Amino acid sequence: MSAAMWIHALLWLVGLLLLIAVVTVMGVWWERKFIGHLQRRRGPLHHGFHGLLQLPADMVKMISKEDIVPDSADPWLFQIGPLMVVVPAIAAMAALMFAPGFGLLDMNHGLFYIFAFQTLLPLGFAVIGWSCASKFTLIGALRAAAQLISYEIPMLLAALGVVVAAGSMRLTDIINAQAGVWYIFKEPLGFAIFGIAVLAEMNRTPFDLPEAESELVAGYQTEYSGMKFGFVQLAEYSVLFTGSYLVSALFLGGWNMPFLPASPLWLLLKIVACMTMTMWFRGTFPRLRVDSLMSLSWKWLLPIALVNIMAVAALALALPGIY
Amino acid sequence: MYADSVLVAALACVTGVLFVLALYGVVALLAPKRPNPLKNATYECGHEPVGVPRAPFRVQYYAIAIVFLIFDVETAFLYPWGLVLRQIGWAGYGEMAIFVAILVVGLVYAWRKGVLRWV
Amino acid sequence: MVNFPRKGVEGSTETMLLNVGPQHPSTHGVLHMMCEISGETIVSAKPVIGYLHRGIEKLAESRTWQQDIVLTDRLDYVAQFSNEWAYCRAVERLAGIEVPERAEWLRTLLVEMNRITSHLIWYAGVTMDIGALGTPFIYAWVARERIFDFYEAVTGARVMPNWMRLGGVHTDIDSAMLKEMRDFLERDFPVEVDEYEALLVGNEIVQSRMKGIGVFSAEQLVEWGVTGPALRASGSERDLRKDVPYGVYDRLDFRVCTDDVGDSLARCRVRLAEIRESARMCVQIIDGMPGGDVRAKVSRALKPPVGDVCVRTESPRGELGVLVASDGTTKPLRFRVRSPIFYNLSAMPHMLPNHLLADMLVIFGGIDTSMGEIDR
Amino acid sequence: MGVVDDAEQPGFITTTLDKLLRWGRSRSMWPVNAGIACCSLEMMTTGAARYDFDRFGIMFRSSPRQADVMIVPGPITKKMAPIVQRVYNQMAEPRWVIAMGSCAISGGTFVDSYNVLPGAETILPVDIYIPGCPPRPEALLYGCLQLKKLISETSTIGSSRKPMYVPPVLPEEWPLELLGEYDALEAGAVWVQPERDSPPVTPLGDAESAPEDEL
Repeated sequence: MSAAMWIHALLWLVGLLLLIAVVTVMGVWWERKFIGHLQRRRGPLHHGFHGLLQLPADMVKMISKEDIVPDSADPWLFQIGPLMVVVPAIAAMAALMFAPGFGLLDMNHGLFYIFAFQTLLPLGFAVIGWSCASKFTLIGALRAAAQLISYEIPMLLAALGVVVAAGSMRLTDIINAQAGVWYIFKEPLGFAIFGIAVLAEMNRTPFDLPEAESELVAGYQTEYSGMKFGFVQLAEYSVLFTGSYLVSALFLGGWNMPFLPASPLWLLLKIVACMTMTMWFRGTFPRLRVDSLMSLSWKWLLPIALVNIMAVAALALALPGIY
Repeated sequence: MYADSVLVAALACVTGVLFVLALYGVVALLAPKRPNPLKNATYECGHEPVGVPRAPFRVQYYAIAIVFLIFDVETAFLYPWGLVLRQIGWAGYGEMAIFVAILVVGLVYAWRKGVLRWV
Repeated sequence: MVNFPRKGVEGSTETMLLNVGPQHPSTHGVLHMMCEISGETIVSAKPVIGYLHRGIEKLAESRTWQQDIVLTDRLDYVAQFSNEWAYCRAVERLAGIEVPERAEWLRTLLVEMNRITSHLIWYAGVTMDIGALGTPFIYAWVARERIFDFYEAVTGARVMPNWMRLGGVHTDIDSAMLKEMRDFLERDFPVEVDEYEALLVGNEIVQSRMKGIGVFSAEQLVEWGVTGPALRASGSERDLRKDVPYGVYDRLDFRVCTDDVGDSLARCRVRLAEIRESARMCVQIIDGMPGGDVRAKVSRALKPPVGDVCVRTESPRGELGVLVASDGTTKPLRFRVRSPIFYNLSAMPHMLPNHLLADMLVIFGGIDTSMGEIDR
Repeated sequence: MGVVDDAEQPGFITTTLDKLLRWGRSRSMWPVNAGIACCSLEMMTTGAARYDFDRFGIMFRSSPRQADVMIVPGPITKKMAPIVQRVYNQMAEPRWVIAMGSCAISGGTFVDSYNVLPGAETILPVDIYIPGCPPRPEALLYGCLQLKKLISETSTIGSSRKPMYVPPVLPEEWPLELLGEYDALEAGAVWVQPERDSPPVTPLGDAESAPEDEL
């Protein structure tokens, strides 16, 4: 790599860090505000303009809170835990393309790269839960791991439908292939499966079992205080961003918009819409039980995903002009 | 191109590690550190922790992990197939259909054996 | 350490002792539930109580008959009027005090409104337990706050009213306030309840969480001593308001809400039906309210004759019994409460085994605990 | 035990930093979700729609590790005392305590009971007292705003390692654990008031100092 490319890469990485910070601050603020209004109340209001300074205040407080390491915890794993969630979250974002040619690197296997890092995150949750040596965190960790292994396969199979249709794993190719018709209309089944599975991979309601508050106090992060808890929040919201990006890019046409010129603005709008959707779920739905969570994945999503991929492949071969 | 992406991944990981470590440093500077035996005890709803927290868990858990392994490998096979599907045509489709059918038989078997039932 | 009976769960390896509570988001107070779990299945469970034991029954013996009404408020702090009424009825029967007609009507009105707010607290709690992030919880508080405004206007306090007196009630409710209550209960409230019902019973995930969970027959529940909505959800028609009418219940037209499925969802439906039924009863009471005095003359230094009296009432959680014994002085000789939740809770070790950890909260929410009354 | 912690003479950077930290802490108070008795109903009411704690950035956390404030909503019985103290201890510092309701202040209605402690201050360092039985939600909100004021006036830089609290001598009827080596004076030492910029305030005490713009 040349020096220019190094500078390009470093600038992008710094930009991604800033993006993560902005996503977390605005995401949490928007979530609290949105759910607040769902619940007939106002949400953060008094600190900054309509509570915009609420999250910076939370961050400042978390940095200055004591960092407790329980005696029974595995000291190394306990300290490594935040690394295990923050690093994959940042690394997964390195492959995002925000417009044709506007991204850190347009990898020809970008989709696979994102999946590879995205699915490391629940592993980090499992490590966190295991390291704390508390019963609640242990159950939370087991649930996180079980959820990861159950929902990864339907997610990958649903995304494969898009790959077959686009004939590429490069994000730019996939999005450009949707300049005409979005894949949500060509593969509605794949979209449904992918949406559910991504929701589960992101640990969002109704799949927030690893941190089920009413059962496990705070799940895998029960023992995390101060900034360690902040790191987990950071990772969760950046993964929420990446997941929303994936849904927008694979099925909702990315930066394309019918009758209007392609623009990164549309992509951003779609991502915000997807994130808001998950917050809406969070405000409305209760939590699934752990066994119905597992049977939903193995007994419904997986067979349907297999049928879906074979059907999409057959259509792609039979109607090459349309699919 | 491939080497570039590996390099980008490595760079991103290093950035992430540095970011976390930098914040650890700030925390070490700013946060008070006053451990005491009660504080360092494991949280258990206000009780003294009882028993071993890392108790062995149910054996059914592993069965699901094994089923996952099988299907994860299958997915890894499916991706290259999906990429080149238009070149290999219906012959490739038929071969993969047989492969998927065998796996579905396996899934049905595991299902009937009750492996997919969560503990 | 507690000696747990070992019940073999198929394929179990080693069990883990999980302490749920007292500081836990879903114990509804300071209950400590010792659960022995294998994987996520509960092998055995044992409730440990006493974290809120304030010695109310003993304290009552050192205060005068009138002063004890203050303590009964704090017994079951979710259903304050029910406790007050049970105590007042017991002492009135002991001392032979005649309660004016209007006072009886007013008492019944407030107790039925209290049943609504108590069930709303249950609604808020159970939705939190199954993981809805506060939306039904806060919705329940909307109607509850409206009713609490009435409490405040009538009694001067929100949570601890201390409104009933021996021989009547402290303050009368004027007709304007009654009309306002009637308007709310007849017009706005059913709309709210429809929304609550849609949020809870109409939700697919809630149904999958609750249907078929914790199915118990009426015989089992009677054997364990369970009363109230939890029993009525299993098909039993036992309701003291119908069986041994007190207050003005014999003059009201209401039905006993039952369900014959007996699972957690049925308990939800019964409670939601009771909310509607209570609102309907309140409207009837306001319509039929007679005029007159609201308080009989009772001496401050009341000295009931020697003897003891036990009364039963239907509190929102089940059958609340109060025993008062007098030795002819100004202070009770003995004050004892048969708290419904105590008996409902002691059925937990029978109810919980072989359920998942998540089901524990659903079953536990189905009996609607309030620790103040258990620990007293 | 940071570097800043040990600074004896705070300089410009430390004071600026201190200002920032106090701003952050006072605007993000997360109470631990510990309902004890009747007052917890009013605590929940304050979190619900009409009063809405979240406006002020107050958000209940179930795990004490992530909480900053402990609201004690009810009487502390002898059986509950070690548990309340343990939960308080497991909160990350800096941490604060609000005694809500007359039971938590002095034992209230149950002051002459054999099983109730005469107030939360017998086992916890209480910062804010909110009278009432139970206090109205407005009173709780006002108490929280007073705590916010107290936090924004309390520096935790440069004053660490001072013992924060000594539990008074209690009868040996029930087990009560010590607060820990940095939190408690050694046995036999003289009881010192926690060093704070302003004394604990009761909400109804000084109405004119309420941050009215916030309400």
